[in-house]
Amino acid sequence: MASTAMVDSRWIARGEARTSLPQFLLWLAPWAIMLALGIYAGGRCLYYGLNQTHLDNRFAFGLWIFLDLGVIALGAGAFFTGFLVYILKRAELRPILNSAVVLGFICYSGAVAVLMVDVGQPLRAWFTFWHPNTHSMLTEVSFCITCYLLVLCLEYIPILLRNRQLRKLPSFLVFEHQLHKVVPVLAGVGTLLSFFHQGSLGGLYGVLRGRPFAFREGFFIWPSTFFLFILSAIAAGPSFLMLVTALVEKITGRRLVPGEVLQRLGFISGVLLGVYVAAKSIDTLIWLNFTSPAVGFAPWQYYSYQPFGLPILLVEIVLFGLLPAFLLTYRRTAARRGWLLSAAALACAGVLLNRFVMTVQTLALPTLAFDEFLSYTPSWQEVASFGGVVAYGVIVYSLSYRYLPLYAPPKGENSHVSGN
Amino acid sequence: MFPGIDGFHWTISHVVFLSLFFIVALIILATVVSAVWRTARDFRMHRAVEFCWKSEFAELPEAERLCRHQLAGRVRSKSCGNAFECSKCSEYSQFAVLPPRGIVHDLGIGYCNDRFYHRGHTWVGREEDGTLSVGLDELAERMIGIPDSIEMPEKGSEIEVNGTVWRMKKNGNEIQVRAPIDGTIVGIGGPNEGWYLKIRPRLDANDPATLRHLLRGAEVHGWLSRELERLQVQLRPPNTAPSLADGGELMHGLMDAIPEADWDTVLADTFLEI
Amino acid sequence: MNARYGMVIDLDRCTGCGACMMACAAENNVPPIPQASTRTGVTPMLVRQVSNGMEGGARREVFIPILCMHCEHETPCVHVCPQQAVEVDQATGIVMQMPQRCLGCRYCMTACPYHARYFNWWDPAWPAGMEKSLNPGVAVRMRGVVEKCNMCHGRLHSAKEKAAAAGKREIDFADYVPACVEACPTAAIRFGNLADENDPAARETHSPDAFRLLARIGTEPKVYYKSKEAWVKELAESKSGRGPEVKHG
Amino acid sequence: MKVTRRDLLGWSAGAAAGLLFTPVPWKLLDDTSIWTQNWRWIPQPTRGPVEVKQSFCTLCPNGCGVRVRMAAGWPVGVAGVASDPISRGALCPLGFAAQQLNWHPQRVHTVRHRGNSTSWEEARVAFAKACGEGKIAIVDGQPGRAASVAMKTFVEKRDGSYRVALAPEAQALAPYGAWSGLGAIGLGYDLENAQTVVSFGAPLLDGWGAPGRFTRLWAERAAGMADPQLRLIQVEAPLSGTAVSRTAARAWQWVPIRAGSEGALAAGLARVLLDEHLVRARGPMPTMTAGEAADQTGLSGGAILDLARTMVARPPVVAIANDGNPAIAALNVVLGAVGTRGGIVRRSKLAESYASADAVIGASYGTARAVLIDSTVPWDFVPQTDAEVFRFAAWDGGAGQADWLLPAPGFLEELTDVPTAPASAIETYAVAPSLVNAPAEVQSAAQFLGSIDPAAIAVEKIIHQRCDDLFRGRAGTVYGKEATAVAKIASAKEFEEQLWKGAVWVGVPPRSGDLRCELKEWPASGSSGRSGNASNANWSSAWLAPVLPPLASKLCQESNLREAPVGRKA
Repeated sequence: MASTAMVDSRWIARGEARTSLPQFLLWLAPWAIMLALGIYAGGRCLYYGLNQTHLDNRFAFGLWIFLDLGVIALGAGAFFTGFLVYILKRAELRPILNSAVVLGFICYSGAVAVLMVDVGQPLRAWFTFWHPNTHSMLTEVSFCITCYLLVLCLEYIPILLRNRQLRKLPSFLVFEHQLHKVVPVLAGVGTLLSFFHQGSLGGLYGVLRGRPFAFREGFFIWPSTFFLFILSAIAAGPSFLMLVTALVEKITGRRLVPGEVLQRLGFISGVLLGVYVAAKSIDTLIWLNFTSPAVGFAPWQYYSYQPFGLPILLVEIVLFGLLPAFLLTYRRTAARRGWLLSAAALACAGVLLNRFVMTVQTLALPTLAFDEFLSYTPSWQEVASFGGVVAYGVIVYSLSYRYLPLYAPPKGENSHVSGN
Repeated sequence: MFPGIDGFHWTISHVVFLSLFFIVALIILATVVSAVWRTARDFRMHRAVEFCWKSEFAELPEAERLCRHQLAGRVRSKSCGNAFECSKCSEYSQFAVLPPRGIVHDLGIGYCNDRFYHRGHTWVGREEDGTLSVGLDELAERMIGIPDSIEMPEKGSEIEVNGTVWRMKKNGNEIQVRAPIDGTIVGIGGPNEGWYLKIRPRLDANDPATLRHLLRGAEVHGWLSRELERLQVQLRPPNTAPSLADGGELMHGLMDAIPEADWDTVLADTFLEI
Repeated sequence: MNARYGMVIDLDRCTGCGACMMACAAENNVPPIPQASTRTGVTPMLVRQVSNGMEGGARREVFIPILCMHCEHETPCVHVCPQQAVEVDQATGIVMQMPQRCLGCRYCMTACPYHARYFNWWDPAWPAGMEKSLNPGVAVRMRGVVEKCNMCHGRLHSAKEKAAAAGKREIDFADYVPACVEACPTAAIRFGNLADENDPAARETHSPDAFRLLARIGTEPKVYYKSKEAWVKELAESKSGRGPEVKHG
Repeated sequence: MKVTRRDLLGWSAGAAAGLLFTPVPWKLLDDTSIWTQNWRWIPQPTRGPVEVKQSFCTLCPNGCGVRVRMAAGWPVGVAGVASDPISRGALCPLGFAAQQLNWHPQRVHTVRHRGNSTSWEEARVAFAKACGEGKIAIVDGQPGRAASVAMKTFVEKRDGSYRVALAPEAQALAPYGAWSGLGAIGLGYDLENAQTVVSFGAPLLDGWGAPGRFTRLWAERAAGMADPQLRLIQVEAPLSGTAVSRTAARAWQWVPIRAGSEGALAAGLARVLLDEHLVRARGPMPTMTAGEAADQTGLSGGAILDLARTMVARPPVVAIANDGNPAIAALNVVLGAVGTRGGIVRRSKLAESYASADAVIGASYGTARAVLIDSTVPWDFVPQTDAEVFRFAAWDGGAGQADWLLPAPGFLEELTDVPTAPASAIETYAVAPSLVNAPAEVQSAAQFLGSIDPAAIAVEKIIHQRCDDLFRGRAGTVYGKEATAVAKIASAKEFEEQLWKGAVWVGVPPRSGDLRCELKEWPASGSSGRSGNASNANWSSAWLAPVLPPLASKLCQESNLREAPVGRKA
């Protein structure tokens, strides 16, 4: 055991204090179990088919799609931070960049994994690139998610290669060094991709002419939800990043990034959230007064089914929108860590609620006058695979935190190596 | 046209979409390829080790990065920003004159004034036949004592300054020794010979660029004394006064003597590992 | 001249016997999955029972057969399918579902306002030996793909073959009758080429009693309904917003 | 040469890149797509020459014409025959999946004696022994077939009794049979000429008689019309809560009454009709007053009066019961709907002489030693007897307390003929050739009896005989591809050939006044056998399917349209 501990310590960056191996394993154990259960459940769905879920012909999308939209919205922190650091050259955010990349990687890979279980014939996923329907938002989604996941992998590799042992191999170290030089390009591409990905996820529902609750007018080929999703994602992304950082600091009991960084994040998040709430409110008003009545659906009727009453809309806009926007931007509250974090939490809750409403409420509401209002409770297989993704995230992040320089700014930049 | 599809027909939007898709994919691919290609090129042009060294140098603790002139007391405080490449250093000046021959014993460990010292605790000595001999300095030798195993490079293989030249094992710790100079190995020695390698330098032994980056004379004194201080701090048992050079003598086989110490860190600091 | 196949379903004539559902399922080799429920079964033709919500003698009930509406304009499912598993056949106006291209993402199902699309939640299976009673004209769909009414495309295909064998370019319309139309004991379902003004079905679509489900969404369904009862029409067009309760079996 | 890690990396990278330019990856992609399309565990339809054959569905007594698509000798699709004068191209929902029935898991394949499988020989010996030891009875579900004749003659030789399990449509006619002394068989409703039809819970639009008969009439003369030529008034209790039966839902008028109060309403109506002189006074005066009727039915007196007025507003009018309730029969007598056009009529007797039965089911079997039940008898029929029961059946409907369970031919597996449908106003006759070879282990009751009594006449012979008789009768018309009067047909052979090809012989229309019912006093309200929602529990009130085709049970599970029939296996 002692020797294993010794070996383990060799893999931890020198001078970084990390908890003892046993303690770390103890921390991982429950998550590992959760992950195993998730893999088992997912396996069942792949082997026996989707009859393992409680999805049905009317509730064709459920927990999983909500999960996808949710994590991808939260994962937006990755591309947005990259964008700020590399494109807008906001060096002060550099300390959390690595963490952001890892989070993005986790969210996207998790989402893709779940999607592969969610579709009935995963083996045909590539058809989309073979005979794509270019009018479909889903085509745009699969295109972006595939490419961007690739980008995230490439952004993750340098961080991985900085591990104390891996870097001992000269080729790795040099490759990492070279890769690092092209990362800005990747960040640019990634920004573009993720931008469109977030948007097309919004478009996914906005284009549903047959679902007046979700249908929105828009510009060119994109409904307004396209832009709302982007806004909400880049507003919530930084907040999520902030929460995770704070959480890690709490768990490890160490200050990882200077407080200003969090405040900076909070401010960006708050401003964007404000813009988003404004846009969302205008959009909602247009929809309630013009778009929906135009196809013969009285606005009130959507909210006449419990539990999806009008309150849910107000909560989304005021409690999870205006309030955090204010708390994050107002100097006095932003200065207080407690306020800052709870505001961030509200912001994240807001974007999750929005994704929930867009996916679940849309399907629950009847379209034909003689349809029922539907409810649906996920099966244990769905819940387990959901938990599996969460566990996967925690595990990957923990490992990255332990063995990789997540919060240490890579030296490559500040001491300029004259590569060539 | 495509396999597995009956009656697929092209539309302009397909062209747009697919070209967009593959362009992006190509960009991503291109970045990777270029990175790989550059890596390969670096190896080809013997720049790999230099890169590694530079990026590792950047992560050395401040104390390990002092300029030779400070070590020699010529300037008050100056840390090297040049990865110890004095030949490329603008502030390097010629007044580092060769000191008289002879072994100096004033730190409890000796060092030869006519030898040139690399900060990875190797020395370089001139031989009559124009080759250079490379060995571990006294501090390193006393620290390790007799290594459990040594893994020497092959005769005739090229070595690059700051690259790992040979590896030793001691009590389960691996020690990577950095090459002090560029050149070709012409002779293999060992702990018992008093030297480890004979090197034919890439340039002529008298070429200033060959040895310029190595420490000598007063610099060695200053450097070693600092190294000893570091050792004292690192090796002292918790809450005791620093004392391991009792009577100025550094005991032999430190690693055997004080097995409980954090040798992982000590060795890394000593041999400039990361 | 491109055809626009469509239907007019006279709800006043429908007695809800379910013959259309059975004939449809039999024609299209729909597997009888014991575990299937009202929400997980495959019923390309589904008869819904709707009441006017009144009680006693005033109560009226109507049976509404729901099948793919073969929307002509901005066909929701066609627009959303990521890999062209759904296409509007320009020659016939039939919205074709191609299971062999389907990934099973079910996006089209969320897009369809009529809930006329069905996912194969189970592997297709029949009691031992019963596969001998399957219709050779239609391929069995595998698990994990979406399907729906293709207007008995198998029958259209054989009609075309027959025409080709006879050296004709146009099919004899008598040879192409979807199973549900053929099965309806009261001839409530009329099938025809809506693009042809002389077609009786096409003429019926212009009758004042004719209407379409959710017409205002603007998808231009090619399946029309007919009823003299005002409440049925209002209900079908969702004018009343939230409709009366639906009868459960 | 020494291989370094770098070389390996380089090579693998090169290989990966190079592979993209070979057809290999694309071929693999292609293969996966093909593979996902035909997994070996996906059942494939039988390929083979497709031909269309014609016959008649003998699952219930209505005998609708069926057009059967056959692939490689197996039925793969069933559809109606438009030229069939009885069904007029319509079938009941079950008919469209009937091709599945012969593969049903519940199919009876072995002779079973008290649950243990045994052989036909055993059964034969046992039945012959029973015949020797005492009286026997045979119960027939579809009287008037050639097989019926075979069974009847067999019993009469051994002076046993030949019984008939009547379809509910015919049961409702029993009172007239009793009052006129003619027997229930041979009577029918002349719906084609009725203008007002008052149904007392009879599921007229939901499987009453041949689906193509009344439903078609209604669709053509009533559906969607504010003032229809055919007024359908449904007197029926709500099924459950506010739900109504299909017939009530689509009827011109629905009169919701208390369950089981049909008799009372009939009496009340008769009383009102006579009191108000809405009909020419005939028949007995019910003791029940309109007031009492109102109390029992839950209708207002006014409503009953209105109903009475509407009934007589558009004659001819006929009331139809869902069971043998004499009160409703008496109401028809009061309405003068017996033996008149558009009412209850007596069919011509050209083909019927064969079908008279000793008794309908229900009557006790006395000292019978053995009872043989034909496969045409509904599953829910269980004889109240301690005799040894020989039950022929193609499918095990689950009600099997019979001592002997004998596998009978399934759907389209045996040659039979199709006599007049119950409650039809006009005589019909058709021949239903078998389209599928019956499995070796099955035997029909007629074949079974034939194997016991060598002297018995084969079904083919009887059919041939009957065709001969009908031809010599020179009456009626044959509906094949086109209609031809029998008088115009050259030879008996040609006549028979036409019938074998699926043509239907249709007799002459009934003459008014052939049926008379003298009724002294109002009958005591009989037990109402089936309640109103029997129609809902079963696929068709006329025929209780022993099992449902799997697709039918699918319809129950996967839609809200029909409930799974009680006690019926799918």
